[in-house]
Amino acid sequence: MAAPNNAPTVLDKEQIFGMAEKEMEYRVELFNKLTHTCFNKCVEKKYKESELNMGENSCIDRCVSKYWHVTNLVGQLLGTGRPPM
Amino acid sequence: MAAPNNAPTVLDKEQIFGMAEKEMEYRVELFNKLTHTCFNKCVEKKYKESELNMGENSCIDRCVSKYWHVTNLVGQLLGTGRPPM
Amino acid sequence: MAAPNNAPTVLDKEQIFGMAEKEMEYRVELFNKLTHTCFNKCVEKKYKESELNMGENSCIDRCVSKYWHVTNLVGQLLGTGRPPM
Amino acid sequence: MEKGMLSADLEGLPEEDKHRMATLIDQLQIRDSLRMYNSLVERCFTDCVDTFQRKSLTKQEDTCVRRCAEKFLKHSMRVGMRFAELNQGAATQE
Amino acid sequence: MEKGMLSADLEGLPEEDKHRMATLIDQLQIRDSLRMYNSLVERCFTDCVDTFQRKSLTKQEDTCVRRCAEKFLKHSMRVGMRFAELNQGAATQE
Amino acid sequence: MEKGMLSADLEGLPEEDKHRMATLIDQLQIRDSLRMYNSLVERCFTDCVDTFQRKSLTKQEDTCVRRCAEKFLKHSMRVGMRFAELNQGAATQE
Repeated sequence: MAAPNNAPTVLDKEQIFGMAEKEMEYRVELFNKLTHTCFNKCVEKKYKESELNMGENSCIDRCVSKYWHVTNLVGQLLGTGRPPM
Repeated sequence: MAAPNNAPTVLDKEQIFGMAEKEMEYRVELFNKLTHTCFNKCVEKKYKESELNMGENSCIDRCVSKYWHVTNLVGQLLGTGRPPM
Repeated sequence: MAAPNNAPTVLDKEQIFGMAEKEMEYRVELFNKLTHTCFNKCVEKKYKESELNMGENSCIDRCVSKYWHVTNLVGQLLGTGRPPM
Repeated sequence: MEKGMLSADLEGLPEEDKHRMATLIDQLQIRDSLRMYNSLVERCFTDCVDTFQRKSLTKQEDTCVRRCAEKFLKHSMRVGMRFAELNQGAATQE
Repeated sequence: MEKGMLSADLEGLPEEDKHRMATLIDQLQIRDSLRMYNSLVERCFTDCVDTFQRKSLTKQEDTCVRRCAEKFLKHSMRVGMRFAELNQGAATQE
Repeated sequence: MEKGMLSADLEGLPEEDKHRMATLIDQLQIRDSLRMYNSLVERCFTDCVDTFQRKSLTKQEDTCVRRCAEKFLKHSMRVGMRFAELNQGAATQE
């Protein structure tokens, strides 16, 4: 067991690591949701070929951009004042 | 490394904290699933306005109540004997 | 705080436990996704009875088998070289 | 977050552990609010954005997202209130 | 939960670590069963409840939820058996 | 994974903590890639497999799964690039 006077420091460090972990989890989840959502919106699901065609590519670019705008817009509405992406 | 005679105590404490964490995660997940499910069942997705109307509000109240009943019913069927909500 | 010469050992152990945890989480998630996907593909949702009928049972067996094939196929394509299931 | 069923076991714990428990609760709430944020964005994007001719939101999409987010938050608060009442009721019944 | 690919690395660990590993497995199983419970409720609610004229379940909804839960559990057990067989087969092939 | 908003707080940490942070990042990346793998399998299975007359994949299903996985990976890389550009832009704007 750590000496009592060390305990707060250890806990604060735990808090920093815990926060960093949540922050990274958040970004990973954001990226995953974005990826799946834009795949659903832009990519043809018959899988007639394994390449993305030009229409799909430009749809993906715009989809990512719009998702970014929505993320910022919702962030403003929630008034978090933190960079959400 | 902790002295061997301390180890069980530390582990037991880990178990208590671990259990508490799972318990809270469970409640958060229950609340989230309930929220999303009742939104899907009750709220009009055209978003013609930002207010919930009277029909939506009473649907939400009943939806939460029914979700609660289903949670208890499934808990009984699983025979967990624990308060599931 | 642990003495400096102990630190690497403790961290390596953390890594082993962390890896084991991820590995188990992965298998649980695989099993859960498989279960939900095959339920969606094979089971009639009107719930006219609580038994699985013969058609549903054989559909489930084949669904699990095919899911296993897809898991291995995608594993090969990703070139992970690890047993994915 | 309301009293969990484990809270009884924690009453007797020393200060240090109570502090740790509070930290745990804080961190779960942070994680939860970040997840809520992510799923709100996903929902409103999915429901409101369907044209990909340009890189920024159309006026219509912007309005739709604002209403969607507002409506979802109001919904979520109402669910929270009803949920708390049911938990309250269940706790006093025991 | 079956033998993970890391189990070999754990053979040599002292008692204390084996105990810790057992605790980890227990906790993942608890988390897993709570998640299963949550998703079973969500599924049967979504499939069976569609009227919101009153606060309690109709007789029909009640029956539907019971069958849904029972059917899902049977399904889940069958999948578990097939899954174990495939893992077994893969393990002996290596 | 790009610089998180907490990175400033970590600059002053001793070596041991930096090592721990690196371990944390590694483990989240492992978890993330395993989840991505799981969701890729689920998606391609759901989109491509719809007949259950036999236990192995038909030629058509096999081809469909290969294309689906390849397409999703290309998509995912493209999204990653665009995502990084937007983060870059946001970081320099501040």
